[in-house]
Amino acid sequence: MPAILKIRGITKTYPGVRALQDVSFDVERGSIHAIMGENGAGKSTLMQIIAGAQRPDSGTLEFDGREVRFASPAEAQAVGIAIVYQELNLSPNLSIAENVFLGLEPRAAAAFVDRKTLRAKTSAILNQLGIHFDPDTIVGHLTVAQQQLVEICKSLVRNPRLLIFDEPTSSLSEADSRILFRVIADLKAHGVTMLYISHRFPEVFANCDVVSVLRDGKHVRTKPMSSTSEAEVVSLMVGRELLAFHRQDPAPSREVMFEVRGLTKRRQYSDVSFKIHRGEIVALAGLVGAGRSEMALGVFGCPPPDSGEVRVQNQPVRIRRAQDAMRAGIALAPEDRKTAGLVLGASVGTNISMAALPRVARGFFVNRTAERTLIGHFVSRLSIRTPSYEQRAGLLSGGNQQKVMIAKWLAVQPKCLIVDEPTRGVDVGTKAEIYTLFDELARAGVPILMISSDLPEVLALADRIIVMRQGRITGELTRAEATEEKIMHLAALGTDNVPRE
Amino acid sequence: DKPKTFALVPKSISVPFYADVEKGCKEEAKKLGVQILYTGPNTADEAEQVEILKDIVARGVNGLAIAPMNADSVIGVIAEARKKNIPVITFDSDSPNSQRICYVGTDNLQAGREAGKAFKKLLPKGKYAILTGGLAAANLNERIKGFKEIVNGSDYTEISGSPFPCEDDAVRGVQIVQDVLTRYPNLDGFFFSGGWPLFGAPEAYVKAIGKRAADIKANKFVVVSFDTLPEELKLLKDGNCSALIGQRPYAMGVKSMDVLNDLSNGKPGENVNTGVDVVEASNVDQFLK
Amino acid sequence: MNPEIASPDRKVGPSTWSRILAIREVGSLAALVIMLLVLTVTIPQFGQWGNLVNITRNFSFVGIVALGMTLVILTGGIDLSVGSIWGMTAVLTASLMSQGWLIAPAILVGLLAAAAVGLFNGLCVTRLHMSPFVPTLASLSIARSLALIITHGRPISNFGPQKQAFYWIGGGDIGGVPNPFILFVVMAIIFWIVLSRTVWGRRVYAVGGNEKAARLTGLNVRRLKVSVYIISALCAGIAGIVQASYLSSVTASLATGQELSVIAATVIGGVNLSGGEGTIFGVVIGTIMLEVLRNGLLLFGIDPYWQGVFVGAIIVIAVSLDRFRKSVGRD
Amino acid sequence: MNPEIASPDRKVGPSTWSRILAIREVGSLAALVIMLLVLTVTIPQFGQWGNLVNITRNFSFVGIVALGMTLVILTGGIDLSVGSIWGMTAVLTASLMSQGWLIAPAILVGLLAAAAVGLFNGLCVTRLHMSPFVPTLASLSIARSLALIITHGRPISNFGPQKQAFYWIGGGDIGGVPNPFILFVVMAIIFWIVLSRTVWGRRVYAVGGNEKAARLTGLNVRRLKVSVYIISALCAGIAGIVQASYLSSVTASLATGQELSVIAATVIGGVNLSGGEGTIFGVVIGTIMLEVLRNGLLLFGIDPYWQGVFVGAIIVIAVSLDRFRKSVGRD
Ligand SMILES: Nc1ncnc2c1ncn2[C@@H]1O[C@H](COP(=O)(O)OP(=O)(O)OP(=O)(O)O)[C@@H](O)[C@H]1O
Ligand SMILES: Nc1ncnc2c1ncn2[C@@H]1O[C@H](COP(=O)(O)OP(=O)(O)OP(=O)(O)O)[C@@H](O)[C@H]1O
Ligand SMILES: [Mg+2]
Ligand SMILES: [Mg+2]
Repeated sequence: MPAILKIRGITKTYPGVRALQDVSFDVERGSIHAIMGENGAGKSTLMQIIAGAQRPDSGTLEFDGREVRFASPAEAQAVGIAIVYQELNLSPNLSIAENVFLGLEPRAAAAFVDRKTLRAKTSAILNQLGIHFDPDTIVGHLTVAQQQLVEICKSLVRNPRLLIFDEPTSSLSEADSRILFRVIADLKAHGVTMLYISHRFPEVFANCDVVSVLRDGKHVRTKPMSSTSEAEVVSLMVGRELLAFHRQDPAPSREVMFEVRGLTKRRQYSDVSFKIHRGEIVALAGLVGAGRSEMALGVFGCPPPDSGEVRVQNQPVRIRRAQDAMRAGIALAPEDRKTAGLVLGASVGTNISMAALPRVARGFFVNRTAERTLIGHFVSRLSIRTPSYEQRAGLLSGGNQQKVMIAKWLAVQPKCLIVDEPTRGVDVGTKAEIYTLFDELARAGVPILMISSDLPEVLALADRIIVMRQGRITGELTRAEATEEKIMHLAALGTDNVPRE
Repeated sequence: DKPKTFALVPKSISVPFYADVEKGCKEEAKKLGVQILYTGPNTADEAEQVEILKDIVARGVNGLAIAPMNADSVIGVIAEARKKNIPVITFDSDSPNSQRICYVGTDNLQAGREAGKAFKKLLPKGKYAILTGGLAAANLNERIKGFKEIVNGSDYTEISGSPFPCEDDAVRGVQIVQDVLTRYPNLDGFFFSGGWPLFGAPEAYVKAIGKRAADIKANKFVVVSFDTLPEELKLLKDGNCSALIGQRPYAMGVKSMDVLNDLSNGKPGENVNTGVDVVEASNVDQFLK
Repeated sequence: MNPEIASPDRKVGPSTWSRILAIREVGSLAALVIMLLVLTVTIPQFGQWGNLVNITRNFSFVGIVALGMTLVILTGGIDLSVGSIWGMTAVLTASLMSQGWLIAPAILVGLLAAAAVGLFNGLCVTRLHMSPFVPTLASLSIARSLALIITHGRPISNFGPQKQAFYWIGGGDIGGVPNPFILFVVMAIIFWIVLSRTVWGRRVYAVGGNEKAARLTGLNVRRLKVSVYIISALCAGIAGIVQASYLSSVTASLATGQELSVIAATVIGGVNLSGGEGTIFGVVIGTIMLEVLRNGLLLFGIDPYWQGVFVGAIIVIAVSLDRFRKSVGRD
Repeated sequence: MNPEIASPDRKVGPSTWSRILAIREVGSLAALVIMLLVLTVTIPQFGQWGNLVNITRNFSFVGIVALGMTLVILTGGIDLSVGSIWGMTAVLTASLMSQGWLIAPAILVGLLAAAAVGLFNGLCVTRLHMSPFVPTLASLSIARSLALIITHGRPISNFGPQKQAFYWIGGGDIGGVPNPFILFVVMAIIFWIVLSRTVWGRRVYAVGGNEKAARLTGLNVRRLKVSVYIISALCAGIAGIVQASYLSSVTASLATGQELSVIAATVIGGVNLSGGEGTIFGVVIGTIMLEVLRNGLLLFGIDPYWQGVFVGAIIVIAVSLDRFRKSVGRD
């Protein structure tokens, strides 16, 4: 098959970082082409170059047989290239319809927006995805996952011939991801070429035809999916074999380290109760909007629940705001690193030490040596790829930003750790690293509550799995009894009776 | 029946000069048994002044005295007031093209000439600078015009950059005095068209003239300023300035009330020149009471 | 299919009360209505035709400029130069007419000069990536200086051969309704329609909501931003010309410091200074509120030294009402 | 552990040149140095001790207030009330002394009044969730009005029994260096250490960078914000008192409009108005630049009508230099 896109010798350097180095490969027309690589390997940078959002230092792109040189995203769109960025790019103050058709607004007369058509066309595209939002809903009121779906709609209406997905599923639940895969299959049937980035191997192998691997900004290899294996791709990515992570059963303990009793907040979650014992990692599973994140924030006092009790090591703690929770030794790494987790404009080092400042301070003053030691420890422990500790966090690759956020919360040495989607956008190698860390922490007696929509991760790491649906706990499974199907049933229907067909 | 109400609108209520006008008119109003509506913009703003005047005319008063920021922009509202049979006079600054009945206040051109005479008497020739409030203030420009009518010819040179505007701000006034003396250490004279650095920053002013203070006493450096507020008189007494040209704000307030009262009783009114005081080292004790 | 996402089943139907509270401007509108009621009841002169004509004319000048400012603030910017542009345009147009120009070309040149300052602001923001504060502060200084250079400190009150016609623009009325007010209403309606109905208007909101997203979507963010600064400058220029005509004489200090009043009207009307949020209706209310406040304090005969205290207190109370609405409406 | 990733192996060593350019303040510092060089070379009087003393004293007042403003802007806020607080505190302290109070209690009461206004600003922002523009604008109006009420329009120049001692505070010098400058330098150093070295200072940046993240990090965002508004008000109060002492007479209009100069100094010094970015060093440079500019134009004997044009142009050029640095440093 002829190539629709020829990438030739692309090089891109940021201050202190060579993001891409002489990358060349072809993308076949009508294929779904996976791009894989570690965090910071240069995947997003390459995609941004193809989409016209960045300009390469050198190298050329050939699209549809003609050399192209995009000065702006608009020019790339004009030739039929659309992209779903890794980070959300929506105007929170506008409606879904306005966001989806931004730049392509249907016009009534002259300069006026044809609002009827706008709404109808948006409904149509939403229906095509099988989601039934009101097109007039203000995007700021949606959850991250819902916004991600809107992003996807936005790229679809541009009728692209080449569509780029940069980690589209990182904030989608399993169920929502399936919607996306259906759309992808549909687009492929219509001859659309796709570039697909993800750190989730199963979906890549299930959906893609070809994979290109990047390592340290260089193109390593391009192979048909059918002639490669997960292990081979991993070793191409990291340049060595990875040890599989395997969590051993914890020493059985009845000592309750962390407990939540009857936590309730009107319209968000009600009567949530659970315990975590010494050494345990408990996962909280559920679909988008199940109220898991809200509940976790409630435990952290942001905002505090209407009723219910939180106990740390059997001591009730009164939590009205984050300070109270932190004083009780609770740490919460939130779901959305961009808005709630990091100060993107501040340096990597500042972000890592931010929550733990009192630990590295003498009186009012920050002890800068102690601070640097602390930062250095986590940068190497979590393999955070940054040219220096002074680099602005917002300039790191998505996965590295996520690692900075995890580091920030590990640095406080919590008595109880809550992590919300901790490995969103993190590559396989580092994932294993993070799992090992959690494992060690749990063994050291820190109870861990992990909210995750990544079922393989839940199954690999959790000793117990609690499932929530519509703000309530619908069931609990031990590691031994848990399967993906059972969890999905509890999450979607509230029962774990897997029907036999 | 209800006592009469007269309104008095200065350019801005935060200018010290008008505080004395206010005092004068309030004391006179008590004597006459009339009420006073004293109001004006917080900072000098010609459009806001017109707005306030319009409001007063709409509200209705028995007489109106105005110190216009801009002589011609009040023409319309004065006409409106006259149509409603409200007698209108101007004080402090005039609006000659309007239907105001008369003007109570200083003749600024004449006062400027007085300043020029005092200056010329002490300094027969030399290099001088002028400090003014805003470059667009009509009454100050009149004073400068009058001053220059007297102080002109080949004996005098005005330094480049003059007149220096301090935006009616004492701090900037002092800064300008400092900077000008730095640049022209041998300057022979200074004319202030208003007393900002003197009444607003006396000690700082004394520091700013620094060594030149001795020259003032010896009439080798001449500083003539407008206004005769107590702070300024004290500086003159101590030999830190040469002469002061004083308007009579208190009298302006009193006379404005008298004229308005006459007018509202159907008597005719005519221009009142409240005159100026020329205060020099010789007669300063008279004014320092 | 995922029923959880599909139907927002946990959504509770809003009550009528919270529906009303959900309208953005209810808070400021309520504050305004209360003020109007109090004034009408306690001061007989307040409701008189003559006073109403004054009020409407007075807020029209600030109002016209606030419309343009709204666009700038919606894109996440700020324009400190409006007061100076206002003064500069008034002085320039007046000066041209006093040199014998006819109305039309004099106004045209005045507005072109205003637009040039707006263009400068816009280019500094978009090309030199300056915080909008910096170039508009520079323009504040430059435009005022130009006004001084034009007048050389003298008031201009001779408006040339067509002066009677020119006086009518700002001083006249149509059926008793003052012209500046009519102009303001017409402009407000146009701005309202443009912002809420046109492609360009929606893009203004998009840029203010998330500039990066707008750029990545292929919008010409630069051109849009430059255009809002030009419009803001033009609005200031229009206000200047109309006010010059109304005052029938101008000095170089016209409208000094008015940028703060204009921004205040905008913000009190609920426009979010970080961009993307706010409506023309709110700005109109904010503008009216400030002027009614000023007028009311004067009619009440409040000691002028105390007026500032009242103005400040009422601004805070009015805006609190709005916050109160939001917090109730949110629950 | 993966050493390849741990040590940033793809790091491209920055050249010395780009290292220098990477220092935030290089742009504004360069602009300042150029200005100083031009002035020293062309105007002999510029470098004279007397002139330097004047300059340093002059910028110290704005500088002191800019330090407090920096904190507010770093948290993402703005304080428009500083000019009025400055005037109000000066007038209040002076008036108390003229009634026979001693220096210490008069200053204390003055500063308490300033702090009260700051507290009001802070509470409106944090408790009533107002845009900082609104309550500080209200305070601008209220504090100025209070100053007018205290003075009733008259200057106060009788500073009571201890007036000679009081004059020394702002008018005196230590070894020829004017006291206000010494105070400014000491305060700048303290602010610099606090911002860069203390836990509290770090938190100020965090709140400005991402308020939500800061809250979720357990910072007491409200208390922190209230405290910066109080500090800003106190700085304005200190400037007012020291300036009153230097001037030896105060009127109610003292420092009217100075909020714009203060904000300008801050922004020209590279502080980002949306919060989280900026340094005390930059602010000091910005402050000096504005005053040197004013002084320089006067010494040059520039036509006063044209001065505004120069001020505006040089502000834009100075800030452009900074942008230029950034764009070169970035590449
Ligand atoms: N604007 C920028 N400025 C400086 N460095 C950048 C910038 N954008 C990306 N980088 C750096 O370039 C490298 C490649 O980043 P990129 O985002 O392409 O990685 P990625 O492969 O997408 O990683 P991830 O899987 O974590 O998303 C990283 O080291 C990153 O820190
Ligand atoms: N069906 C729905 N449609 C729209 N919004 C919903 C729906 N259900 C819940 N929400 C909103 O979603 C939020 C709760 O989602 P939350 O993020 O707590 O769930 P979660 O289980 O953590 O989901 P996620 O997988 O996205 O992390 C609430 O703000 C709620 O208003
Ligand atoms: Mg990426
Ligand atoms: Mg969640």
